[in-house]
Amino acid sequence: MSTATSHSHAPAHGHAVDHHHEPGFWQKYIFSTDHKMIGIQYGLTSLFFLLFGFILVMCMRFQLANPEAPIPVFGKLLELILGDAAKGGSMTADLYNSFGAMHGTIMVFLAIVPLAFGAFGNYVTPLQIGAPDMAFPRLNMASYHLFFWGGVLMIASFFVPGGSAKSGWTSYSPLATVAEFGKPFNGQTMWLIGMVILITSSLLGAVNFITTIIQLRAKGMSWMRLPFFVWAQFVTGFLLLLAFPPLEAAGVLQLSDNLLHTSFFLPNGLVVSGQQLPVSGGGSPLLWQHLFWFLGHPEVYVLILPAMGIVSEVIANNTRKPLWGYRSMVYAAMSIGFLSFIVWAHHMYLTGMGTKVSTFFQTTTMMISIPSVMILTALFVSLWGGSIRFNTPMLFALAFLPMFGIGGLTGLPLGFNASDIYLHDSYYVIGHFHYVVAPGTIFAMFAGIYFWFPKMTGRYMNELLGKIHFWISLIAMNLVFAPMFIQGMRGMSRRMADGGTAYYGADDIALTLNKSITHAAVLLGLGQIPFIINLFMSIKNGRKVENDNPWKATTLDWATPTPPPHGNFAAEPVVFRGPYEYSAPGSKADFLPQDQKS
Amino acid sequence: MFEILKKFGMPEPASAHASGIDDFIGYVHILMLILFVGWFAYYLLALFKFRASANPRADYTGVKSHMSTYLEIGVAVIEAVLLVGFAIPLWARAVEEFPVAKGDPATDPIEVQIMGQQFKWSAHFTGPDNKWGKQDIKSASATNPFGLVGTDDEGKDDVVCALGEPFKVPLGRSVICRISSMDVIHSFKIPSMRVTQDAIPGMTIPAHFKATQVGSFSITCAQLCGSGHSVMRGDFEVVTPEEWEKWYAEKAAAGGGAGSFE
Amino acid sequence: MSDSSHSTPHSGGHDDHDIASHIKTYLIVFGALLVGTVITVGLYYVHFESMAVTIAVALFIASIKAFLVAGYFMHLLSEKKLIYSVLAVTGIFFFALGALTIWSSNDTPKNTEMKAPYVS
Amino acid sequence: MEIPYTYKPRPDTGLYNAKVGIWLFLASEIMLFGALFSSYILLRVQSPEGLWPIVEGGWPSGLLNIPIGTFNTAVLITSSVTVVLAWAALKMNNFAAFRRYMVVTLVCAFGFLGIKSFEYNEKFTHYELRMTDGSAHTGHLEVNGKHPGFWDFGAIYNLERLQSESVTEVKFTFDPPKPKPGEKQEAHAHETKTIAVGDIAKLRTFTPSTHTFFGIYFVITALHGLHVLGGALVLGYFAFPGASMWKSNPEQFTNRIEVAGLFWHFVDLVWIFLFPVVYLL
Ligand code: HEA
Ligand code: HEA
Ligand code: CUA
Ligand SMILES: [Cu+2]
Repeated sequence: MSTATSHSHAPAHGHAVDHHHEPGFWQKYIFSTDHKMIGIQYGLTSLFFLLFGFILVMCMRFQLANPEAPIPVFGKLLELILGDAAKGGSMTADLYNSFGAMHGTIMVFLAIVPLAFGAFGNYVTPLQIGAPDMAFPRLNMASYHLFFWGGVLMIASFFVPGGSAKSGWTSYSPLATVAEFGKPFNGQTMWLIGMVILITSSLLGAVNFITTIIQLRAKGMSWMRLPFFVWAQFVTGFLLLLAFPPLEAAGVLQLSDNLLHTSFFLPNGLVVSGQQLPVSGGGSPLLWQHLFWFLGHPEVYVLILPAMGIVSEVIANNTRKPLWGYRSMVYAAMSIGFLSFIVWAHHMYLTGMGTKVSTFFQTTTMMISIPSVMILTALFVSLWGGSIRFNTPMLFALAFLPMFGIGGLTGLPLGFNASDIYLHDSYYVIGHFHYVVAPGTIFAMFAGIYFWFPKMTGRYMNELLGKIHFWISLIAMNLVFAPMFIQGMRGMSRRMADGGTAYYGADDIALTLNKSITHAAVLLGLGQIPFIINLFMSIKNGRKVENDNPWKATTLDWATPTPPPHGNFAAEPVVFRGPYEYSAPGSKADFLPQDQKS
Repeated sequence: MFEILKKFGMPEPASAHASGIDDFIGYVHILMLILFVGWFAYYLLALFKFRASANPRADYTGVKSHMSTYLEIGVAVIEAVLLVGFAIPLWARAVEEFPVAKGDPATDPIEVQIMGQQFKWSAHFTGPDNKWGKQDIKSASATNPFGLVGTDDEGKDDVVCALGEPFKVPLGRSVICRISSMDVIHSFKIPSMRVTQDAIPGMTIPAHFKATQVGSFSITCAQLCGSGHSVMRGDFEVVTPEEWEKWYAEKAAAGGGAGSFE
Repeated sequence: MSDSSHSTPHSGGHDDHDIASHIKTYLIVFGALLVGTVITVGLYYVHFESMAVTIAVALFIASIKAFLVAGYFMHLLSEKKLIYSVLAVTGIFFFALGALTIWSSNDTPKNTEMKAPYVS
Repeated sequence: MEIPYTYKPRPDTGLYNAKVGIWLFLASEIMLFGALFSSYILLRVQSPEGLWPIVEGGWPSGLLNIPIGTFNTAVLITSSVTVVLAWAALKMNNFAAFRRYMVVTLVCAFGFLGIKSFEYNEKFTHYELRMTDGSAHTGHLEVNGKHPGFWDFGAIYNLERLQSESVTEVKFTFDPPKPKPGEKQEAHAHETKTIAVGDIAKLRTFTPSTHTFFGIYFVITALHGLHVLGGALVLGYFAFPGASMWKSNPEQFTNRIEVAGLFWHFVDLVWIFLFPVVYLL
């Protein structure tokens, strides 16, 4: 099992594989500098956060379907842990807002980004470019630990007096500052400190990834021979590198508004609860929004580009043909990366924006939809003429396409300012972005887990459980998020602790839908049980892989021993061709690995 | 067009500009629908036709036609048309074509200050003298959201519907809302009128609409503003001009304005 | 790739003579930076008629100083293309962030006021 | 396999890993300070015409200590040139010279921080004074013949404290009026007057919460100061304990100094903009 199909010779030099003495437990699992171990650490931690984010939102969903009613099962627990905020096991509006803010933050910054970039990026990127490790292994470890402790801090914030941050994941000022004015150490403060730590972690990660991709590509691995996944990570790295610092700056400014009572985001004439706020004033609430969305928009592409990368790998492999329009995909990914920095104010159309500026931002927003269409089109067209294998990773990858399509298409009416007047901050927005991040990105993550699991462990995951997981997830996801478009169209606003009862009165379609969505969300949660069982059972009991390249793939990640040892490759790989030479005319096997001479 | 969307549940439009926005939302959704149905049909066909059992060896080159390029160009062109032909003019109408007074009291726009505060909406009209009463931050409080100074004469006839008290606007006359906030960011949204404008402290931003239906309508707050965000609902009524004049005069005479804050 | 023989530090195309001439440049640049600082401060005490001119001159001198530091101390004048590309992209986004933010805060709907109605 | 190009340049890019890494990091730093500068500009252009404190919302000017700021600029520039000279010394195989230059750099770095802390202290003891008649001044306060000393918060007063300690009279030394653009600075006129506490409407020192100008001044300079401190610690490590690498791998060591130097120059670069923007404009 530990011999590569293409490198059956034993390592010749002392440098290779295992001339290190066996590291101890701490070195191996906690303070590892091996990109694969760090990738797995990232993966498990972020899956845990994904589950945590889901539990938070399940409490919220229950509240939406049954305003004021005590939450079954979790309610008692919440009351035990949080005390009065969950009196009698039902949520106060404040607690709902806390959970909402933390659900958004945890899902985005602690679950999906670390899963997509930290876990898959770490595990797969060096393998795919033929590198022995990341360029800066110790930095890599530091960035994981910062992520971990940042996350712990975020979760700890539930326990400070007043509860965790409750001003949305966007933390708009002045609300974020005045919500707990005068209490120096509140949830918002913890949130900000946590964010600064998480941002620092992402920055270190980004520096490391970009350097690795630039410097450590194996011999012959020219830019246009990089798998699309690597390109996606590369662009993502730049998004993290250049978009996060402004939020870090904004975070420091808001932190000082909260702790030192400066007024960066507080204008003159604030009267809170009838009292003039004792601050100097002179700040600008919109400045926070600009700095936040300058990060926020690139951030959403951080969520989607690695997903597109994974999906591309899986689709190329399971259609047994090259990705159609690989070059155009690469250029599209770069244009997305570039344009994503100049569309941010489409989240701010209704903050008092003139025609000129809003025209600028909606034009760039429409422009950025074109490269997304290009990538999706290329993936769709890639299906034509393939020999499609419907295994679990492929099912998830295939489902990604229309799901992202729905999410992306519903971005268009939000991107035009005229229609955004009506749709802004309604459930239509919630529907839009969950389609891209939940059945979109999460499905891509599942595809990736099922796809690379055999490389990580030497065993397959169970197909039957995988398919059950897939079909339940697909159906439930759509039942959860599709009705939100209708709610949005009916004018239901987001972040409503009572699910809109105060607005609609009691009986309205929009409110009925709240119930069915909640049921579907329960189903969605139950559908993950086969996955969790599958994940842990297959490590020991899964079907063993026949060789190092079980999917008959072409990229270098499959040219390593299974699982790859410290240092990855038995011998320095040399690359002879592009990444997706499947079913090339004239060759007998239907795949030609990148490192095989011919 | 709008018929389809009504099925989706958009409330009936009740302002002059609403149908423009609705039509536009309709056009965008038609584009989306065409793309979705087209691609989805193709997708199912491709999955069926090229399943491994039916097509054991893949075709290395795949699609050779330039169809998809034309399609992408098509999408870009349609987006450009929607942008230049509809979205920008609709927006420009909203923020640049400001209704102005022509000196005819029957058709001149009426102005109203809207103030958001945790968690109530308040409205403030000039009253028959068409002059705002004196306002000062020193007078601003939880119950006097506009900071009206009670001793000011021009403010005596001001009409104030504070803290969620329903107000009235006349049918068929432009209403200019000058929207601001005392504490945090709220968003002044009247779904039926297709009006949304964030209420931002430290700024006063106008939004305007002309009601085309009588009836009562509600305002929601569309921006998270704290624990009472979901109950920050406001109500107002659109009434015939005659009825409105009557209400306005009565309110002004009753001294519901600045006088009560002495 | 894994060649680990220790070569002498000056193998990157520099020899002692090269470095000696660099050192001269560094000292000249150092002098220029100090002079630039003195000029900036001096101009402040002179005071120009308009604030705009004062700002323009101060930023102009700062830019020259920045160019000297980046160009000579940081060797940016003889840096590799890759670094230039990274910095060019960063420069564009840096500019976009500042310019678009300030532009946005100036382009507001007609009759918008930058104050609450009760603030005079 | 070992990680390639840890100190040898990769042929096609011409760069070793750490150099790529540090430039990427500096790119992110540009965005960090860029966001802060943008915030500064936005807050400033949004503030109403007129000078603080006379116009309450206006922007202050001339309240920072320019001579000291100028001197500090020179200190930082000096440290920048000594770092590059230290690197050049290594290139010429002169380790002793390297050490010397590094020591000068460190002295400058901590000198800079010391001077900065002196300036901070100066602000924390500098007062904004508003009288009940509406006039507004800045200057220094003397209570019962006492001035606050260095980092001596116990002697800092605000109106509430004066009242609670039933002080009735204080001495206030007024700052000379600031000349308008185009006017000559008047001969220094530090006028000291005794004022009754009863006539004071507001009294407090220059802290971040006094005005957004001070807010942004303290935040940016503190963040910059943290960068100086961090850079100094790294340089200090390389100058002493880390210098043992010079024996084992001189090329990598030289590269490390180059990389640390790049960071140090960047910190200098930020200051080059920061100084005129906050002190002079
Ligand atoms: C991964 C995340 C992600 C992605 C990829 C996108 C992609 C896009 N987003 Fe979205 N967006 C979010 C995450 C994302 N968004 C989040 C989280 C928010 C809310 C934040 C908050 O307020 O809390 C948001 C909010 C948001 C708004 C603000 C709404 C408001 O608050 O009023 C806008 C407005 O312009 C917008 C627009 C767009 C556009 C035009 C795209 C485009 O890039 C989309 C381009 C894609 C396409 C056009 C699809 C092309 C596909 C086909 C043509 C094939 C179709 C085929 C089939 C369906 C089979 N988004
Ligand atoms: C990446 C981002 C992301 C993701 C993935 C999700 C996923 C989900 N989100 Fe959320 N959401 C946001 C980002 C995200 N969300 C943001 C930014 C907001 C706005 C917040 C704000 O208003 O400020 C929001 C708001 C939001 C709301 C609106 C709240 C409101 O406005 O009042 C709702 C309501 O239903 C919701 C629901 C859901 C649901 C049902 C899922 C589901 O799809 C979740 C699916 C996940 C699972 C089913 C868990 C699977 C678990 C495993 C696989 C674990 C395996 C574990 C181990 C091996 C240990 N989300
Ligand atoms: Cu007011 Cu939400
Ligand atoms: Cu966006």
